[in-house]
Amino acid sequence: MTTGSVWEWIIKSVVIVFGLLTGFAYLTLLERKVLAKIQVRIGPNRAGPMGLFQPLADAIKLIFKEEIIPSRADKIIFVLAPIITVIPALIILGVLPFGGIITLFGRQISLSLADLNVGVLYITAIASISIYGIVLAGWSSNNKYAMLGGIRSSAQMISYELALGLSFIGPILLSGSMSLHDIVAAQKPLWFVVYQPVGALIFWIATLAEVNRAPFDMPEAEQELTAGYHTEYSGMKFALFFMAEYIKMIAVSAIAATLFFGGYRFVLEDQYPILGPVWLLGKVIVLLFGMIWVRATLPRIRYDRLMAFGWKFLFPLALANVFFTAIGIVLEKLWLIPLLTIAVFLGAVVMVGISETRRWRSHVF
Amino acid sequence: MNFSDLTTILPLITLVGWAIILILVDLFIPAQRKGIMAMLSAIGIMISLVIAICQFGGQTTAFSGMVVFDGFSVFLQILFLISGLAAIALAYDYIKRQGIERSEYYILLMFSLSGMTLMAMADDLIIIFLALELLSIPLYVLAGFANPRLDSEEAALKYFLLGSFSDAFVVFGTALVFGAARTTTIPGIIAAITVGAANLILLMVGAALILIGLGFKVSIVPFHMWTPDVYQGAPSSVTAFMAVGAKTAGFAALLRVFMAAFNTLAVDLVPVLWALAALTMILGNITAIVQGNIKRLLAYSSIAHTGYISMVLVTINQSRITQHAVGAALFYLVAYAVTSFGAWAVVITLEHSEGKGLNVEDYAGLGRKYPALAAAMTVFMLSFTGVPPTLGFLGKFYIFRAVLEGGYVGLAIIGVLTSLVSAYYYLRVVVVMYMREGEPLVRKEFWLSSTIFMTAIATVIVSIFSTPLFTWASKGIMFIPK
Amino acid sequence: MTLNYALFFILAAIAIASALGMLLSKNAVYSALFLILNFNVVAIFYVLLNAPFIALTQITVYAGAIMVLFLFVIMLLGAEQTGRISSARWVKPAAYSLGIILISEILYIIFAQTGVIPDAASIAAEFGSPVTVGKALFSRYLLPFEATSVLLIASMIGAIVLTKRKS
Amino acid sequence: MDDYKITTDALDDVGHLISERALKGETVLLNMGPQHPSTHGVLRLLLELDGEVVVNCIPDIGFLHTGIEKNMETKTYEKAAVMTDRLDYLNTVGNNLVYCLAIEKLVGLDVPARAQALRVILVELQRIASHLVWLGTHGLDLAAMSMFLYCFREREMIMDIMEMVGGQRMMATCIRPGGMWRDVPAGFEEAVRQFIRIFPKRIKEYENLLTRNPLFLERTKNIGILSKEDALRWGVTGPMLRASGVAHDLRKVRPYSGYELYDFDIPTQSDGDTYARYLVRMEEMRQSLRIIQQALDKLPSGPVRSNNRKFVPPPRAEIGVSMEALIHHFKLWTEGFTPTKGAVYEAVESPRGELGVYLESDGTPKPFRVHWRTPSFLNLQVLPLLAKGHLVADLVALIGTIDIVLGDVDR
Amino acid sequence: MLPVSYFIGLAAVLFAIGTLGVLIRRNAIIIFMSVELMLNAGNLAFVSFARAFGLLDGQIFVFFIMAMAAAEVAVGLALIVDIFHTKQSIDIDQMNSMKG
Repeated sequence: MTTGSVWEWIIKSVVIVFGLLTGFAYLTLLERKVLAKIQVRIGPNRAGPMGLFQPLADAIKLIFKEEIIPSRADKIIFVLAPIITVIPALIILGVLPFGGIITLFGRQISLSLADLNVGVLYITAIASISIYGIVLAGWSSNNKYAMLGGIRSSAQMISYELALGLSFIGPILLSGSMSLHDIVAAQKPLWFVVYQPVGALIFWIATLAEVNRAPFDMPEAEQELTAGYHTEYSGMKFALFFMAEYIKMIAVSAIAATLFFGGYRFVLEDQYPILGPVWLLGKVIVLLFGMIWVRATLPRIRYDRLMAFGWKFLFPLALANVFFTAIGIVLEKLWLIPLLTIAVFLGAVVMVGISETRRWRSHVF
Repeated sequence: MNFSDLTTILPLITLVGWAIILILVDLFIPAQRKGIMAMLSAIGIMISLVIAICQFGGQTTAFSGMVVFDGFSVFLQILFLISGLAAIALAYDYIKRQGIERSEYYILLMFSLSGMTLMAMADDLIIIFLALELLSIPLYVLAGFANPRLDSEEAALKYFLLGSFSDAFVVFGTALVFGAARTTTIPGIIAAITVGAANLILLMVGAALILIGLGFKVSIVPFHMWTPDVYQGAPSSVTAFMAVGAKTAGFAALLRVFMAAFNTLAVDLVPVLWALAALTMILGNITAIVQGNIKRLLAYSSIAHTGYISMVLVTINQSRITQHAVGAALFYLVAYAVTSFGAWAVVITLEHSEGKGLNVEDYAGLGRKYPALAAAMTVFMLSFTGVPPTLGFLGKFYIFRAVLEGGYVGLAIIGVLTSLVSAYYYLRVVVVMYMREGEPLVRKEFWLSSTIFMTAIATVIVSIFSTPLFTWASKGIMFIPK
Repeated sequence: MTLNYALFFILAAIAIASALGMLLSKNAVYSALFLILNFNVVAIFYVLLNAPFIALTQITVYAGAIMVLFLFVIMLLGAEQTGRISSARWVKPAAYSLGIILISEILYIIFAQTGVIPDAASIAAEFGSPVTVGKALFSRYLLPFEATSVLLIASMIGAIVLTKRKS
Repeated sequence: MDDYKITTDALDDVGHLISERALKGETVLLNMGPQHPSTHGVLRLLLELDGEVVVNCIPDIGFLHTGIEKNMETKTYEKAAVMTDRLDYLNTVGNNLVYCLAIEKLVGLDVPARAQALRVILVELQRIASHLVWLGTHGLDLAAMSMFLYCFREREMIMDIMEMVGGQRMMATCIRPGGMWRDVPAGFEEAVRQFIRIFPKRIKEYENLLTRNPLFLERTKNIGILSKEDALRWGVTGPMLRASGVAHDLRKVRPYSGYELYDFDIPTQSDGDTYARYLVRMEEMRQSLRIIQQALDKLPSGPVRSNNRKFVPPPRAEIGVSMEALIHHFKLWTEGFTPTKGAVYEAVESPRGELGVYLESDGTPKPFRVHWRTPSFLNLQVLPLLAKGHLVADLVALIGTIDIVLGDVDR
Repeated sequence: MLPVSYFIGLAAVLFAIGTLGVLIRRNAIIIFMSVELMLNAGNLAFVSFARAFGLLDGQIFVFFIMAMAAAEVAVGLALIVDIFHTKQSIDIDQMNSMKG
C-alpha cells in the first residue's frame, strides 16, 4: 500500500462521511418540504431562501439545547447508545460503488471505498448490529415507554432481517457474486428489478421496517409510546438518533439502487464516468421520495400485525422468490422469474385478502 | 453425492421426511385426537426399521466418508428405532393423562431419534457433533414438555445448561483433534496417527475434551450431577427414552471414536478410563441405596450401568479383543434398553398426576394386588442386578469377560462387588412389593401393559437364546477403511 | 511485521478483557455487551486469518442475532441484576485455581508445540471466499449441511412448544 | 429490582384499583398521561399490561377541572352563557344552544323561526367541525398524519363562518336566550353554500384514504366492540350508541329547535367496533350537510331574537329613543332576569351524544344549580370495558374513537 | 503472518474463561453466555487451524457450529423465559424443587 493510495482512501472516506452528513441534513428538509406539499402546507420557509438554511438552524438549536440525563438511567450506556446507533449507519456504505473509474490529476481513481468479495454480507452484518443502539437506548433510559420501544425494535428488526437477507439472494444469484461491483456490472444489459420485481418490493418493505420508517415506525410510535426509545433523549444525543435514522434511509436507498436499479449506471455513464455518482444520487432521491410519500399516506400497522406480516407474508414470499429465481436460473429462462414471482405474489395477496376479510367478519381480534 | 449415498442413509431420510410430513399433517388433526399422531409416527419409525433391517449386511461409506455403513451402525439403528417405538408406547397414554398431550411430542421424539440414527452411522467428528446436537436439542424440549410444571422446567434447564456445556467441550476437543490430525474423519485420524503425521499432544488434549463432553452425555462420574434431577423432573416417558436413547447414542460415539481413532493414545487414556469406570460404578451404586424416589433410584442405577459399559473402554488398545469388547458393550446396551423400558413402564403405570406414586413405598402391596405387574418388576430388578436367567446377567457376564480378557482384574472385581451392592436397593423394591401391605393405584392401559409384558418376556427369553444376539453384536465391528 | 504483532496483542488483550468483563459483571446487560465486543474482536481475528465469509457470518449470526436475543430476554425478564457470583464459599477459589491450571496447561502444551503447529500455509487468494465455502458446503459437506437444517427445524419447533401459551 | 417495588400508597387515589398480579410484579403498570400525545388532552390512564396486552385500564380524570358548573352559579343567567363555550370546546355553539334552550324553557321564552333555522345551521356546521377534529386526530393516532391536516383544512372553512357570525373562531357565544346575538352578516349564506358545495368531495377524499385502506381496517375492525346491551347499560349516547345498533338521536326522538322540519336519516351500524363508529360519524357529516342545505333553502326572514323585553335586552338603537328600553337594558345587564322557582332539564344531540343541562332556579337572578350531563364523561366510562384484552396500540385508537373532549369530561 | 499458535493460545484462554464462567456464575443467562464464549473459542481454534493448514474444512465446521449455536440459543432462551414465568428467578441455585 503506497502512501498515495492511503491518502486516496482517507480522502474518499472523508468525502463519503461528509456527503452522508450533508445528505442527512438536506433529507430532513426534503422530507419536511415534501410532506408539507402533500399535506397542503408550506413547510419551512423562513431560514434562508426556500428554507434552505433550515437544517443549519436546526443543528444550532440542537447543539445548544440542554442535555438531560435521567438520574436513574444507566449513564454509561445512556451516553454510548446514540453513538452506537450512528456508527453502523455511517460505515454501511463502505462497500458501495459510487461510480466507475475516473481520472483526476492524472490519477486513476475508483469511485468506491472498497470492493469486498463478501460485500453483500458486509451489509447484512452491519445492518444486523445497527439495532443495538436502539435497544440499549431503550433499556438504559429506565423508562417503560423507552423500554417498550427498545423491545419492539429488537423484535421487529430481527424479524424483518430474514426477509431482507432473502431478498439479497436474488441479485446474488443473478450476478453470481456477492461483490456489489460485480452486481452493478451484471446489470449492464438490464436492471435486476426486471427479473426481481417481487424481490425489490420485499427489499423495500423490509428496509422500511429496518430503518423504522412509517408505516413500521413501531419503536418510536409517538401516539403510543410518546417517543419510544428516545423518549428521554434531548439535545445532541437526540440529534444523533435522528441522524442515524436519516442516514440509514439514504444508505438503504443507495443499496436498493445498487442491487435492483443498476447502481451508478445509466445513460452516458460509460463515456463520462463522473456521471456515475450523479445518477446514483438521482436514483436515491427517487427512492427516498417513495419513503416520504408512504409516510404521508399510510396509517401505522399495529405491532402484532406487523410481526404477523413479516413472518407469515413477507418471509414466505421471500423464500418463494428465491426458489423461483433459482428455478429460472437453472432452466436458463430468466423471463420465467418475474412471471412466476408476480403470480405467486398476486396469489398470496388474494389469499391474505380473503382470510383477512373472513377474520373481520368473524368478529375475532 | 450419488444415488448410493442416499440409499445408505435411507432409514434416516425416511425418519426425517416422515417427521416433516407429520408437522404438516398435524394441522389437520383436531386437538382432542392427537393420539393419531402417535400411531402415525410409530408407522414412520416402523417403515424406517424395516428399511434398516433390509439393509443388513455390507459395508460401505457414503457422503465422502462422512457416514459409514457397517454392522455396528445397523445394529445400533435397529436398537434406536425399537427404542423409539417403545418410547411412543410408553408416552401414548401417559402424556394424555398428564394433560401434556401435544403432537409436537412425537415430532420432537422423531427428530431426536433421527439424531441417534445419524450418530450410529457417524464416521466424522463433525457428524458426531451434529448428531449429538440433533438428538439433544429435542430432548431438552421434551424434558420441559410438562411446563409450567416447575420440576419439569427445572429438569429441562439443568439438562440444557449442562448439555450445552458439554457440547462446548466436544467442539473444542474436535478443533484440537482437527489441529492434530488435519482432518476430522475417523479413518483420516487413524491414517494420520499411523503415518505419524499427527501431533499427539494436541490429539491427547482433544481426546480428553471429547471424553469430557461425551461423558456428560452418558453421565460418567464426575460428569453425572445433572442426571438425578433431570431424570426425576422430566416426564417419565421422556426419561425412559432419554435414559436409553441418549446413553446409547453417547456410547455409540464413545465406542466409535475411542475404540477406532484414539486407541494409540491408550497409554495415557487407559488409567483415566479405568478410574472413571470404577468411580462411576461405585458412586452410582452407593448413592442409589439411599434414594426413596423410584425415579431417582433408577437415575443412579443408570449412572451405575454407565460405569459397567464404560469398563470396556479400558480395552481400547487391545485389538485382538476389540470385537468382544464392542460386542459386549452393544449387548449390554440392548439388555439395559429392554430392562429399562420395562422398569420405566412399571413406574409410569404407578405414577399419578402431580408426581404422586413415585416413592418406593408406593409399591407396597403390589405383589398381592397385581401379581403379574409385580412379577414383571421383579424380573426387571433382577435383570438390573444381574441375576440369571435375565439379559442383565448376560450383559454383565460378557462385559466382565471382555475386561478380564484385557487383563484388568481389579476393575472386574470392582464391577462384581458393586453389583452385589446394587442387589440391595434393587431387591428392596421387590421386598416392598411383596412383603409390605399397601393399596397401590395402578392404571390399566393397553400399550403400557403390553410394553411391560413384552419387555419382561424378552428379558427372560432372549437371555436364554442370547448367543446369536451376542454373535451379531460382535460382528458389528466397525468397518475402518484403510 | 511489528505492526501485526502489536495489532494482535492489542486485540487479544481486548478479547480477554471483554471475556473477563462478561464473566465478572454484576449486570447481565453489561455481560452481554462485553460478550458482543468479544465476538466482534474475534470476527476481526477471522479476517486476519483469511476467513472473511466466516467473519461476517460471525457478526451477523452472533452479534446480530444471538446476542440480540440474549439482550431481548434479559430486558424482557427484567433480569439485569444477576445477584451474587457463586453459592458456596469454596466454589470460587476452587474454580479460579482450576481455571488458572487449565489455562497454563493448555498454553504450555500449545506453545511447547509451536514448532509443530505449522505457521500459515500458503493459500490461494480465493481462500475463505463465499464461492469456495459455498462449493465445499454443497459438495463434500452436503450431509452435515442438511443435518444442520433438520436441527434448525427441530429447535424451532422446540422453541415454539416451550413458549406457546397454554389455553 | 428493588427500585421497582410497587407499594399501594405510591399509587395515590387509584391504588385500591390495582390488582394483586400487578403488585406482585407479574404484570406491568404503565402510566399513560396525563401528558401523553394520544390522550387527547390531560386524561391519565393507569394501564396494567401483560406484555403489550391491556389487562386493565383505569381512567383517572380531573386534570382539566375548571369548576364551570360552580362558576355559572355565581353569574346571571345571561352572563353565564359565555362559560358554556369553554365546556366542550369543539362544540361551542351546541353548548350555547342547550343552555339557551333550557333558559327558554325555564322562563317560557319564544324564539323566532329565523333564529331557530340559523341555530340549526350553526350547530350542524359545528357538528361537522367537531367530527373533522375527531377524524383528524383519530387518523393521527393511527399515524395517518396527512389526514389531520386535510381535516383541519376543511375545519378552517367552518371556523371562518363562525368568525363571520360571532366575531370569534371558536368561542363564538352567538346563540343567546331568545334567539341569536344578532343576524348573520351578508355573505354568510354564500359562505355556507360554498362549503356545502366543496365538502362532499372532501368527504369522498377522506374515504378514499381510509375506508377501504387495509391498514386502517386492521386497526379498527373488531377493535373495541361495544355490544348494544353494554352501550345501553353504561348510558353511552351519540355515535357510539348508534354504531352499536341503537337508532337513538335526540334530534329525531325529541326534536328541538325545529329539527322536525328537516328530512334526514340517523346512520346506524350493528358491529359496534371502532370501524362502525368511524362509518357512523362519516355518514353523520353527510346528513348534517343535508340538514344545512334544507335549512338554508327554507331560511325564513324576520327577526332573530325574541321581543320579550323581560328577558331579552333591547337593541342599542332603541336605548336612545325609549326610556323603557333604557330601563330594561340597565336592569338586564346589572341584575339580570329572575325566573320563577323551578327546575328544567334540556338536552340536545351534541356531536358526542346527549348533552343535557339541568337548571334550577330559586327565584333569584342567578341559577341555584347548574348541572351538565356531558356525553364525554359517560362515554369515557366504557373505555376499560373496550380496552381489556387489546394492545396498547389499540388503546390509542379506542381513546380516539370515543371522541372525548376533556373539557367536557371534567367540567 | 503471525504464528498461528498464538491464535490457538488465545482460543484456549477464552475457552478457559468460558469454563470458569459456567462454574462460578449462578445466573442461567450468564452461564449460557459463558457456553457461547466457549463455543466461540472452539470456532477461533478451527479457523486458526484452517489457516495453518490451508484447509478450508476448519471454516466449514465453524459454519456448522454457528448454526447449531443459533438452534441452541432458540431453545435455551425459550427454556429460560419459561422457567422465569413460573418461578420469577433464573438463579440455578434456587432450582431445588427436587430433593435427593
